[in-house]
Amino acid sequence: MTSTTTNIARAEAPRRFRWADAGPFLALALVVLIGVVMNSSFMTGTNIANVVTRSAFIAIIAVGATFVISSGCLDLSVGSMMAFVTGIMILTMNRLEPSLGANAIFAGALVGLVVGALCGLANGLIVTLGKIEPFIATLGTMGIFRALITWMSDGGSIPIDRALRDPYRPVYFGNVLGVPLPVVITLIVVLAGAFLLYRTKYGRRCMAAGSNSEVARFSGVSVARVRTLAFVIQGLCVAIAAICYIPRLGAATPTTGQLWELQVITAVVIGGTLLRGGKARIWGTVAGALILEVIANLMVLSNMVSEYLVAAVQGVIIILAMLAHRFIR
Amino acid sequence: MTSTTTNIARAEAPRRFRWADAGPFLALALVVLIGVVMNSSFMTGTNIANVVTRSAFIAIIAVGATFVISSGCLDLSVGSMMAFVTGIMILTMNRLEPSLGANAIFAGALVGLVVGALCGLANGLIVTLGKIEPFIATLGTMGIFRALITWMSDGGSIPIDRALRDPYRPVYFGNVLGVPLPVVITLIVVLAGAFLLYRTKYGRRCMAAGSNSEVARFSGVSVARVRTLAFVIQGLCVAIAAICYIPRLGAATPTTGQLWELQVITAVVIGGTLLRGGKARIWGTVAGALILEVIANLMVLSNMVSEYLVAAVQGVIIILAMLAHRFIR
Amino acid sequence: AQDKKIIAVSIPAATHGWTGGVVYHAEQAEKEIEAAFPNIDVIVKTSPSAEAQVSALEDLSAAQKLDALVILPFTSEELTGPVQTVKEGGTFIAVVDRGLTDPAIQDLYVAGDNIAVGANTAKWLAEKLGNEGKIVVLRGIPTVIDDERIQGFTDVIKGTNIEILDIQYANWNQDEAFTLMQDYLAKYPQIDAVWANDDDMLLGVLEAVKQSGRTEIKYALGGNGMKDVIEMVMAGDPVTPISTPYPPSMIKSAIYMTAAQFSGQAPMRGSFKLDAPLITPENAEQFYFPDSPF
Amino acid sequence: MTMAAILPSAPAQPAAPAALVVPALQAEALGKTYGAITVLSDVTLDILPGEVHAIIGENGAGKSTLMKLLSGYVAPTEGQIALAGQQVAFADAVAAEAAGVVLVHQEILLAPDLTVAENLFLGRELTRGPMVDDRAMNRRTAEVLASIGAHCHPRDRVGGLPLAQRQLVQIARALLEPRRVVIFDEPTAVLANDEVAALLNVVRGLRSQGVAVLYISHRLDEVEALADRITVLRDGRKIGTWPAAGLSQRRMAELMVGRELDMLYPHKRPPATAEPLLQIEGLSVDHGAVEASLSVRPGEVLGIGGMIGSGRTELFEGLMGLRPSHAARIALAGKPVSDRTVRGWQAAGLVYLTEDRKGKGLLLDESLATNLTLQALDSLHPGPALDRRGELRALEQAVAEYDIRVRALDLNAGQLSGGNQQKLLLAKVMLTDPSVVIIDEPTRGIDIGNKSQIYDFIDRLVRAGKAVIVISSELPELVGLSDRVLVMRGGRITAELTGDEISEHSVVYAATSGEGQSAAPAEEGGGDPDDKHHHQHRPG
Ligand SMILES: Nc1ncnc2c1ncn2[C@@H]1O[C@H](COP(=O)(O)OP(=O)(O)OP(=O)(O)O)[C@@H](O)[C@H]1O
Ligand SMILES: Nc1ncnc2c1ncn2[C@@H]1O[C@H](COP(=O)(O)OP(=O)(O)OP(=O)(O)O)[C@@H](O)[C@H]1O
Ligand SMILES: [Mg+2]
Ligand SMILES: [Mg+2]
Repeated sequence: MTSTTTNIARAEAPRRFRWADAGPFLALALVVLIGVVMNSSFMTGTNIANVVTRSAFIAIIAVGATFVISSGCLDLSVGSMMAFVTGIMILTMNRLEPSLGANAIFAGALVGLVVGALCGLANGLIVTLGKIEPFIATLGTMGIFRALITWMSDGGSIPIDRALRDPYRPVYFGNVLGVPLPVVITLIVVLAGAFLLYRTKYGRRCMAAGSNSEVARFSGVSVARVRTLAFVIQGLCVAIAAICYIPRLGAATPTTGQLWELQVITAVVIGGTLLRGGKARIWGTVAGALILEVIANLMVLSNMVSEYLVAAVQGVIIILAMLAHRFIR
Repeated sequence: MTSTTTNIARAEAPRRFRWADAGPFLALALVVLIGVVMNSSFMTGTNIANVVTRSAFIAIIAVGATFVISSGCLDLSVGSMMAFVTGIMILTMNRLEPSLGANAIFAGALVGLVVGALCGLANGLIVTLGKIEPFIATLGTMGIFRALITWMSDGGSIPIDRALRDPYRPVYFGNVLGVPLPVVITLIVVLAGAFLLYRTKYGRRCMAAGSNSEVARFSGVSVARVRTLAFVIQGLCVAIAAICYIPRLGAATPTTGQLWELQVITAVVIGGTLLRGGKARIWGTVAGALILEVIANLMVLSNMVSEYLVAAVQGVIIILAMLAHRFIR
Repeated sequence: AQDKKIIAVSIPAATHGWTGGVVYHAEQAEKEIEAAFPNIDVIVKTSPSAEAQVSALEDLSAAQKLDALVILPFTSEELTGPVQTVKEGGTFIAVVDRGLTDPAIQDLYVAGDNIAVGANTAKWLAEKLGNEGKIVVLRGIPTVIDDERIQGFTDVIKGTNIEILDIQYANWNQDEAFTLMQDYLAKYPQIDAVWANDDDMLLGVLEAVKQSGRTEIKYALGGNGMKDVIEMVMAGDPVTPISTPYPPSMIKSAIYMTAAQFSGQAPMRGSFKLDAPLITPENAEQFYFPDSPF
Repeated sequence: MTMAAILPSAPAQPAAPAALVVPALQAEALGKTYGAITVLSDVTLDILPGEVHAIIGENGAGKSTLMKLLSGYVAPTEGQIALAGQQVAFADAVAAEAAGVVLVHQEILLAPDLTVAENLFLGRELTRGPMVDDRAMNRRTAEVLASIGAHCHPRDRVGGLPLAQRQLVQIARALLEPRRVVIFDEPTAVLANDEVAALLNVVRGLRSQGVAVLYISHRLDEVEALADRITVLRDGRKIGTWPAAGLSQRRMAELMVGRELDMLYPHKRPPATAEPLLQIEGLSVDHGAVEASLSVRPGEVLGIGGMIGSGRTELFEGLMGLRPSHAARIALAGKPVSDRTVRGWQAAGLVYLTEDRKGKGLLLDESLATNLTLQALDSLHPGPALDRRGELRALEQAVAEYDIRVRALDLNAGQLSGGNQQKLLLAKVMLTDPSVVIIDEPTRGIDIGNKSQIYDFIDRLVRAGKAVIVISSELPELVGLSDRVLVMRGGRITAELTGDEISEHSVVYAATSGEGQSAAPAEEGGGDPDDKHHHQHRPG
């Protein structure tokens, strides 16, 4: 056993830089570069602030999705869940406003977090206890949440009480030392997510469950529990996104959050997380959310594309960005 | 080398019946039973004919999706592709009608098949040569096809020439010995699909690619080629569905085929095909398509549900049906 | 280019027939106005959701100073705040179709009247049916427009003996309307009339009725004044003798009215309500735009 | 072999030693059936603390099944298990591990996306506060890896490791914590000499700490060198338990197979003189081989030797176009080869059999016939349609020819025993009727009785004018089979041995010299390394 010392030395060797891991950031740099070249308004402070602030919703939800996906599942219900949680929060705040005043916002936010967690729990239990393919299970709950918000709003909309608008406004429009508040919240969520995923037992087990659930089970990891918790985290992230969202639009409608699930999954996958599970890239996810938002922004800023073709150009750019970071290695 | 004789005797033994394989059909029987109990109009000839005929589109497209999914990929673009192919076909038929008369329908159908195959080929090449996660690649082309149909129709609709309406009508509304023509076409597609998947070398390779792409590669299966071909088959199925679809309403619009991709994937998965590839159940897929259509039909026929909550009840029933056939084993 | 006046136009993306018409008319207006007035730049932007529309407003006003904004809001509540923010930058605000919750923001308001669309149809129908009968209704995507039309319709019907057998969503989609109507026909042996709150859906309904061969259905009505349906009205179709205009061209009118002030005329302000008179064989000609996609 | 000395002479009765020592683990009339198939019945067994108890038997005899029962992976359908005299019923493998019983699987069971250290500590992560303590886990992992002679890095991703390294990781995982009973199921099947020697030392270390070791291997030399007692299984039943002392390898083989065994390795053929069939010049493979050149003639067995990580597998995977590679010149039967894909090679008459049957060789969830015919679909079915009867016939033929022990033909490949999977894999590749065969670890996990059949088979191929390249980590096999041996080190071919130069010693020397590693451990592995005849012909 002479080689022990050398091996121990190797254990401390620094992590190698991998081009593949840098992919999403390179792709982001690429679309930003395109933006700078294409349009002079792109690089203005206000525009950048707007884009980054807006990407908060998708980024926050996508952090949760990174957990769900890396644990080997998928959640299609996030967009509808977002609408449902938003609806519940607004109703709660409106109800409590007369007695609590502006504090109703806190109460409502708390209720939102609880409801989000419960929605996630429901998804998780259906998938794990019910042993139903996550795609189908969450497609089902997607319909359920969407129907609930439609029913709650009678097909119309649920606006927040006027009295709460002003005190609530800063949560989206305010800033801390010049950094927009939603960006601060996103950063906190991402840091917490990164910590949980990379630095805790839970994160480790989440990846193991996604990488090979059999092995995880044989190693004493309760795959069902890990996955259920991932869905709960997803629910909490949706609720946090909803808290930031309400002051921006001030209402919940049956179309709130529609198709966000696709954007969220796209952000996660562009970010380098494997859709089949086992590998998670939280920071990549954030880059993915930014890429999507920058592309949408460029579509508005530039005048080259017929309005009918915007979706096509967006599709092409996403594919090109993926190709670019595939062949950059 | 002595122990062989006993083994050979067993080789002819019939395959054992597996409850799990019967799941989708039991689930279908269950929803039909619910239908019969709940509503007297359900079992009328017209209603059954309507439902079965309607399910043709999803069933035909889902046969293609069974190939794509069992080869280890996913295609989100089918709904948009359907709209795009429909648009191209109608434009072609209208253009050719003055010179070819009713024969323009055949020419248009042929063009549709070619365009469908090419769309599938594009998807396949982006996924295999571009090495892009199918989810992202086909989400991109979904946007592209949808934008193209919107652009082709200026956001309105592309109606078929009046002169072609009547000769084309029987393709959806006609019947052969009392069996609606779309049902006949579906049966042909399903039989061809089942043959291709279960009885040919290609089908074998398709499953191998989905089951373990490394093993397939080491066995001389060109995984890229197999998957590309699966996407082409998907494109052809979309075109066939489009051929049946046009006479139904006589127009392509930007909403044609919207969200069909989700229905298609749901049908495939309910049918027992594994979303991660390697196991395909063509007949199950058909049962899945029927289940979805019957549930939608029951939602309208029954009076118990608020219109706002229809989607919720649908979601619940899908989840319950999956649970039922999960625990029936 | 610096001294050009900028008019931003923010409208929903072309996701179904009527919004497709809106995009078409907006782009027409852009071409015509830019050709006629070299000092005006019209920027048309579509958005697929309320969220995206708010983003588009942010992007447009961050990129340049907007002299005017013509907006067809997705919903009133959600867009009120963001439009107010734009106005605070000194932009002339023209709102089309759905008014903002704070009307003070609107310099110009070209109003559609969705309630009237429903109500006028209902009145006509009630009269024709002699206040009796059984009808079914198809509604669109759960949004404010849909809600208002249904509300206008049902409020009138409540005052009659007409029974609404069923109301379900068909998402302003021809295809879903076809399916839904097939199921209505299977469910109800006697249907006197059908109302689809949009002409796109009406086409699907008619196809289903035709297939069923049922003859007791006296009227199948839509709304919005889609050109195919107006052709039917002009031809004196017995089942669809009327429609209600809800012309997507209202966006064009609003853009023109807004542009006027930059071509030397005084700014137009105030509220212009588009009525929803019935389109009948007699007046159909004036609602017919053969070149429009809608 | 002190423990063996105390034991009564053969065959040992399970109850007998209990008077002296309480067995660490006892099996009482254990049995297991899958549906109508009985794979194990009435096995009674005991393992004492501080003994190495070897289990031997033919492929499909039920060894792995018995181990899975003992370690909680599979529940028995009859019988009981006692741990240190106490009856237990393990709820699952985790419960068994908690009780100190751990199994090193025959097939690799690791999470491919996680690192080596993450795999080792999965489910029992070390923490500091709420955080996982990667530093400590990596340090501890490096120690355990070093102790078993593994050269991978704690932070390597397991999925990217060669098979042998993965096997070592799996062993390391079992040894991470003190155990009461450690069960090894063919741990050395993919290991080369050096690693085998290191592992045997580890096992001896465990024994001296009083751990009870159950050890399955088809390498009878290992069993002879290591075991205190030996239990033989045949057809799911226990034949008996004997003290290892006094049981020769030959006798072990006879007990396993139930008949007399003769010559193991075929007589060598006269030297091949024909023009080379396959010629490779300057083939380099990313992360693998550097500028390798070799050729093989018809009628020749070319052996490829080397240590783990010397790049043998990479070289040939690169040749097949399965890894990025480039070559100056490659010719088959004198003609340059342009289509370097598995398919193209196959059409030209060359096939490669992978060492990783689970990951790259077989579709475990598919039927035997599907697996058998996957590679030869084109030759088996001239048209596009499948001839199912033909497939079934091919399966029956393969089952007979390669002696695949199956109790039903409608099983999935994953339900075969490890050795029978290997035979199925061999049959699958041979179904394409190749003229050049490259076999990576041909007898991985195959029992002694079948080994000679496979050697005969290779001999027949070669005598029929075909060429065979054998990559093997089992030195006796390499020496016994090859007409010529190339030895690789660090991705380069460093030596060519022919005729009498071929010996275990010379291969080991060529594989290690200049790296400062001693060739000595080889002696511990297989008895007398220089005595070729000992291995070519069983004495008797
Ligand atoms: N799930 C299963 N269903 C049916 N039969 C099975 C299953 N698992 C194992 N078997 C059968 O049990 C028998 C014993 O298998 P086992 O793996 O224990 O053999 P083994 O002694 O370890 O052989 P080897 O030396 O080849 O590894 C084999 O015939 C195998 O086909
Ligand atoms: N994907 C990879 N990326 C980087 N290095 C690799 C990769 N795969 C293998 N290697 C390295 O290539 C070298 C050759 O490994 P390999 O184990 O295949 O050689 P071998 O002689 O066939 O040994 P074995 O006895 O395991 O068959 C090793 O150093 C290994 O770590
Ligand atoms: Mg075994
Ligand atoms: Mg190797």
